[in-house]
Amino acid sequence: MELLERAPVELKNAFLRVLGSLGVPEGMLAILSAVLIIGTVIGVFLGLFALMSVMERKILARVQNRYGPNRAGPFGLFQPVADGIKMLTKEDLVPRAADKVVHFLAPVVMMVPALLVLAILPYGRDMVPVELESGILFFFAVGAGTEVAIFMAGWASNNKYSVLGAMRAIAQMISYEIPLVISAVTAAMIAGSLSPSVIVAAQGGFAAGFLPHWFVTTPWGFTAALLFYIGALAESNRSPFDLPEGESELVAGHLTEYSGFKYATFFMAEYIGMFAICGMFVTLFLGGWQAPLPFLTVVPSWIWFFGKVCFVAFTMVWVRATLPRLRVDHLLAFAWKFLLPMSFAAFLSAACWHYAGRGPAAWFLSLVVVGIPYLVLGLSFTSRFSVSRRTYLFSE
Amino acid sequence: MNFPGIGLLKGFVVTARNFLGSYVEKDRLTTRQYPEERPKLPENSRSFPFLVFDGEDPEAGMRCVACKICEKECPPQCIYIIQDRDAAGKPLKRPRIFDIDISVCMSCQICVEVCPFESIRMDTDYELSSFDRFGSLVLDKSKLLKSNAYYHGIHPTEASETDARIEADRKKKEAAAAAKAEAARKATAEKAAKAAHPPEETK
Amino acid sequence: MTLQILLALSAILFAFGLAAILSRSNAIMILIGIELMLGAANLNFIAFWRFSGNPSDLTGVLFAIFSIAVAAAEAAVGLAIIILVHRRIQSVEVDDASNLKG
Amino acid sequence: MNVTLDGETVVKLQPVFGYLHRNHEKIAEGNSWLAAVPYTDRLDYICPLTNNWAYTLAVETLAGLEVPERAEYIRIITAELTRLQNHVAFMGFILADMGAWGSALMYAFREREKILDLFEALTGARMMCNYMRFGGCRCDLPSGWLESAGQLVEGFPAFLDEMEALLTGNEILLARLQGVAPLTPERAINGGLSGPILRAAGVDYDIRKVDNYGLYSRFKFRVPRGRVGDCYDRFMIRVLEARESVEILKQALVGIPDGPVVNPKAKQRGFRPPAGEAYGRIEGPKGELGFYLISDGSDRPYRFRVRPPSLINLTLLEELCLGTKIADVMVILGSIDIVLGEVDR
Amino acid sequence: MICESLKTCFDDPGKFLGEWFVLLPALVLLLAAAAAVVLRNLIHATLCLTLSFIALGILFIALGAEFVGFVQLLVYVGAVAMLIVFAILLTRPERLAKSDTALSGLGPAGGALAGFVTLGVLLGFLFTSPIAKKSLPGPASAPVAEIGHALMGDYKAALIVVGVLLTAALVGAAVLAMEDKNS
Repeated sequence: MELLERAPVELKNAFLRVLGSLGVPEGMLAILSAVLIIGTVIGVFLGLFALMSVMERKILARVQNRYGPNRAGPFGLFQPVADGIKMLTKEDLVPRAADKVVHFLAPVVMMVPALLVLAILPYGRDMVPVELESGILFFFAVGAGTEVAIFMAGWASNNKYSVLGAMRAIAQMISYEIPLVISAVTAAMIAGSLSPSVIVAAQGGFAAGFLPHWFVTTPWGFTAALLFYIGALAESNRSPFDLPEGESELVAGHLTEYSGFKYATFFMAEYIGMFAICGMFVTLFLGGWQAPLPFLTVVPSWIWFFGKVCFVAFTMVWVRATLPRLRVDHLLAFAWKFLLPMSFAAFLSAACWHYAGRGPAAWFLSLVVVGIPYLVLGLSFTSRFSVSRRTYLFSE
Repeated sequence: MNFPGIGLLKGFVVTARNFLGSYVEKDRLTTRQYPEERPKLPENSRSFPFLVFDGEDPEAGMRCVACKICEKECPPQCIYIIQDRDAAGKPLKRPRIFDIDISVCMSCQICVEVCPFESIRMDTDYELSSFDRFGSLVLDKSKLLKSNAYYHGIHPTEASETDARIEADRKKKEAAAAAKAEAARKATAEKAAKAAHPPEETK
Repeated sequence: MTLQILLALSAILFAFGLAAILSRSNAIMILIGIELMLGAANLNFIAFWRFSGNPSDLTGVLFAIFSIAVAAAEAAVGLAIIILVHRRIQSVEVDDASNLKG
Repeated sequence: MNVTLDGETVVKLQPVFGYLHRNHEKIAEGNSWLAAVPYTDRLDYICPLTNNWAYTLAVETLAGLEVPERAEYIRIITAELTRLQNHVAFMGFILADMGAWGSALMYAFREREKILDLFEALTGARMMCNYMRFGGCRCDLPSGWLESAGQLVEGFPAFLDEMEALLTGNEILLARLQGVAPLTPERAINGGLSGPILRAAGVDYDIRKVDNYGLYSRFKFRVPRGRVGDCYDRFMIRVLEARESVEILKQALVGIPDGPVVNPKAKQRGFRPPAGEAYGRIEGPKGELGFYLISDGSDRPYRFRVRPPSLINLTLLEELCLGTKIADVMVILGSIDIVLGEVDR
Repeated sequence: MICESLKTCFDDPGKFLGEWFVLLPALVLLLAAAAAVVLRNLIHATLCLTLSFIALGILFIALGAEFVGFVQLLVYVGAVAMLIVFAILLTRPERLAKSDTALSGLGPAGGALAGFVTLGVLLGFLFTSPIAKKSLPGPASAPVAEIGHALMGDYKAALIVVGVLLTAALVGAAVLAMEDKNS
C-alpha cells in the first residue's frame, strides 16, 4: 500500500527522470513539474465537476423518490458529456446593448479564483501543489475575486434583473465572508499556523486509541465547522442561500444574459468553487488526509481526502434537497445577528479549550462557552416568531 | 426539547429516510420507466370511443343503427353521422359515414351512456400521437369499428354485463315476437273459424 | 535589479494618482486617484524593507499593513460622503458642490 | 400580475387574469343539462369530483330529486378523497414556491398519485372524472375498490406525520411564513372569502357544518380555526383539515350501505327540470363552490352561474401583498391556493 | 511551487529568467493604473483599478512580503473595489460623458502637467541620491509568525489604535450612508 500512497508523486518524478535523461535543461524540468501538477489537479477537479453535475441530479432525484438521469449512458454517467455538447452547440447570445468586453471577461474572471484556490489544498501526505505558509489567507484573498466577477457579469448584461441579482449576491457573499474567515482562523489559531498542511498535521494522532484528533470532535471545532459550512453554502450561492439566481422573480440573477459556453463556464466555476471550499472545510475541520481510525491508515491518504470532500459535497446536495430558500432580510439578519457573534463565541471557546489544557475538562469548558451563546442567540432569534406550536381551536 | 435548529434536523431526517428508502422500500420509488414498463390501467379506465360489432364481418355485425342520439348529446359535438341509403334512396339502419374527431373529443363518455343500442364504448388505447393534425386525428368508421371480442378483452365485466343485457333484450323481443306471432296466429285462427261457418252477423 | 527601478515605479504610480485627482471632476475618480497614491506609498515601504540589510526588522512590512487598513477605512468613509453629497445635490461633480450652506 | 416595486417592498400589485377563460357558462347554456357535467370537471381541475357534486346538488335542489343513501356515501368518500389530495398537493406547491427544489412536492405527488389511481379505477379518468349524475352516481364501486381505499386511508396519517416533521418545525419555513400577510376575521368576512383561508383568519364557517348537506351530519369531525390568519396559519389549517378528512373517510368507508347507486326515477338524457331557480353550494377544498341555475322548463339551462371560490379569494391578494417583500408575494399567492381554471372559468 | 519560483527567480537572478520576471506584474500595474486614470467609462476605470490592485499584490509577493500581498488582495480587491463599484451604482453618474471640466478651467492637461512636474522632481532626486543605488541583498522573506509576534509584541498599541479607528470609521460611514432611510 506504500506504493499506492506515494503513487502520484512517484509517477511524476519517474516521468521527469525520463525527460531529464533525454537532455531537457534543469530549469525547464522545474517548469514541467509545475505544469504536470497543475494539469493533474485541474484534471481531477474537472472530473469531479463532471461527476458531481450528474450525481447531484441523481441524489436530488433519489431524495425525491425518482430515478434521476439514467438514459444517457449506463446509470446516466454520460449526462455531463451530453450537457457539455449541448452547452457547446448552443448559440452564445450577447445582448446588443451589453458591454461586450466586460460581458466576455466575467466568466474568465469567475474561473480564475475557482482554479487558483485549488493550489493550496493538501491532497495527501506531503502532496501539496504550493506549500504556502499563509495558505488560508491566500484562500480568502483569491476568493474575493469571485465577487468582482459576479459584479462584472451583472453589470455587463445591461438588464435590471441581473444588476439586482448581482447586488444581492455580492451583499450576501460579503456578509457571509466574515463568519467564514473567523471560523477558519479559529482552526488556524489552534494549529498555530496559517499553512494548511500544518493544520492537517495538528489533527493527526488518535485520543484513547480510536478517537481521531480532528477539530470537529471538539465542541468549539464543531461550532466553527458548522459556521464555516453555512458560510461555504452562502459563498458558493447554494441551497438555502441561492437567492441571486434562485428566486422565481429574479429570473437567473446575474446569469440571465448568458448562454452557451459562457454559462457553462459559470456553472463550472461554481462547482469547482464548491469543491474547493469543501476541500478547505475538510482540511480545517475533518483532518485533511488523516484516516479516521488507527488501523485505517494503510489506505492511501489522498483517498481519504477526496472521500471526505465527496461526503461534504453530498451533504451540500442533501441540504439543497431539504431546505426552502431564505428571504433577503432574514439572510442578512441571520449573518450579522447570529453567525458573527457565534463565530466570536467559537473563537473564545477555542482559546479556553487551549488554555485549559486541551483535556476532557477543557472539552466541557469549551462546550459551555459555546453552548450558552448558542442558546441565548438562538432563542432570541426564534422568539421573534412564536415557534411554540400555534394552538388551533376546533369546533364540533 | 426545541432548541433552535431542531426543526431543520427533523427535516433532514425525513429526506434521509426518503433517500435511503427509495433504495429499500418498494412503495417509495413509484416511477415507472414508461417505454419499458407499461402502466397497468384499472379495468374501467377510458380514452376515446370506438364502435362495437358482433361476429366477424365489421360492416354486417355493426350494432350502430345511426339513430344520431350520440351526435346530439355529445357536449363538444365531435361525432358526425350520415345515414346509409340503399339504391332506392330508402334510409337504412346503418351509418354510411361515422366520424369522431378525437382532437375535439374530451372522452367524457356521455355518448356511451345515452346510446340505446350499446354500440359505442370507450377504448383504453392512449398511444394515439400522430404527425398530421387533421388526417389521422379524425377516426372514420373503418378505424372505429372493433370486435366484441376486443371489447371483452379491455373491459371484461362491463362487456359481459352489456352482453347479458343484449341477451335479455333479444329474449324479451323474441318472447314478445313469439307472443305477437302467437296472438296473430290466434287472431287469424278465429277469423278463419269465423269465416268457416257463415258469418251470421256480418257487421 | 536596483532599488531605483522600484522607486521609479512607485513615483510613476504616484504621478498617475496625482494626475487623476487634478484632472478629473468626478468625486469617484478622485477617490480612485487617492487609492493609487496610497498603493504607491505601500510599494515604497515594501521596497525599502526588501532592500534594507536585515529582513527580520519588519517595520516596513508592518507599516504597509497598517496603511492598508487605514486606507480601507478612509475609502469607506470617503464613499459614504460621496453618497451623501450625491443625495443632497443629485450629482457627484466636484464643481457642483460649491455652495457652502449645502 | 404586474407588481410595482420600490426596491424590495411591493408598492402596487395588480393581478391580470382571464387567459384561461373558456366561456364555460355560455357553453353550458347551449348544451343539455347532462352535457354540462363533464365541463364542471374542468373548472377546478385539481378537484373534479367536488365540482361535479356541487353541480348535481344544485340540479337536485332545482328538480327536487332524492339521492339514495349509497350514492350519498360514495359522494362523501370521493369528496373527502379529493380534499385530501388537494391539501397534500397544496403543501407541495407552497414548498416549491419557496424554492425547496421540489422534495416536499414529490412526496405530496407520490401520495396524490395513489388517490388518483383510486379515482381512475372508479370513474375511468384520473382527473376528468365526470362521475356524478342527477340523483346519484354514474356507476357503482368496482370490486376491491373499498379495500384499496381503506388501505390508503390507513397509511395516510403516517405520511402526514412525515410531511409535518419535514415542514412544520422547519425554522426557515417559520421565518418565511409566520407574520406574513395576517388577516383579521372582519376583513376576511367583508372580502367574501371562504374555505381554509376564512377559517385560518379565525371565522368558524364550514358549509359542511352549516348546511349539513349530503349526510355530513352523520359523521363526527372537527373544524380547525386559526388565530392570527397569516400564511403559517393558512398552511397549518390545510394540514389539520387533511387529518380531519382522514377521520371522515375512516367512518364513511366502514358505514357504506348497499343499494342503488342512482335514483331510478331520475331521467338523465332528456332531463327537463321544472321552471325555477336554485343555488346549490358545497364546501370545496378551496372554499364555497356554488352553482346558481335558472331553468325555464326546457332541456337547456336558462342561466348557469358558478360561484368560484378561487376568484373571490384572489380579490384580496393586492391588499395582503402591499408592503411585503417581493419574496413574500410568491408565498402569499401560494397560501391562497388558487386554480386558474376556476378563476377564469 | 509558483511562489517559490517567483521568489527564487528574484533571490539569485541568474538562475531563472532573471529578475526581470518580477517586472511583469510591475508592467501590468503601470498599464492598469494608466487605464484607470484615462478611461472615460467609470466602470471600466474601476475594473482597471482592481486589476492594478491585483498586480500590486503580486508585486508584493514577488518582493517577498507574502503576507502583505495577500492582505492587499483581500482588502483592496475584495472590499475597496466593491465599495467603489457600489458607490458608482448608487450615484449612477450617467452624465459622465459630458465635458469633464477640470478644476479652474485648466482641463485634463493641467492635471497631467502637474503630474509630470512632480514626476520630474521625484525622479531627479531619485537618480542623484546615493542610497537608491543599492543592489539587491540576499533573499528575504517576512514569515507570518514573525509578523504576528511583532504585531502582538512591540506594535500592540498601534494594533489597538487601528482597531478603534477602523470601527469608528466604519460605524460612521454606515451612519452617514444610512441617513436616507428616515428623511
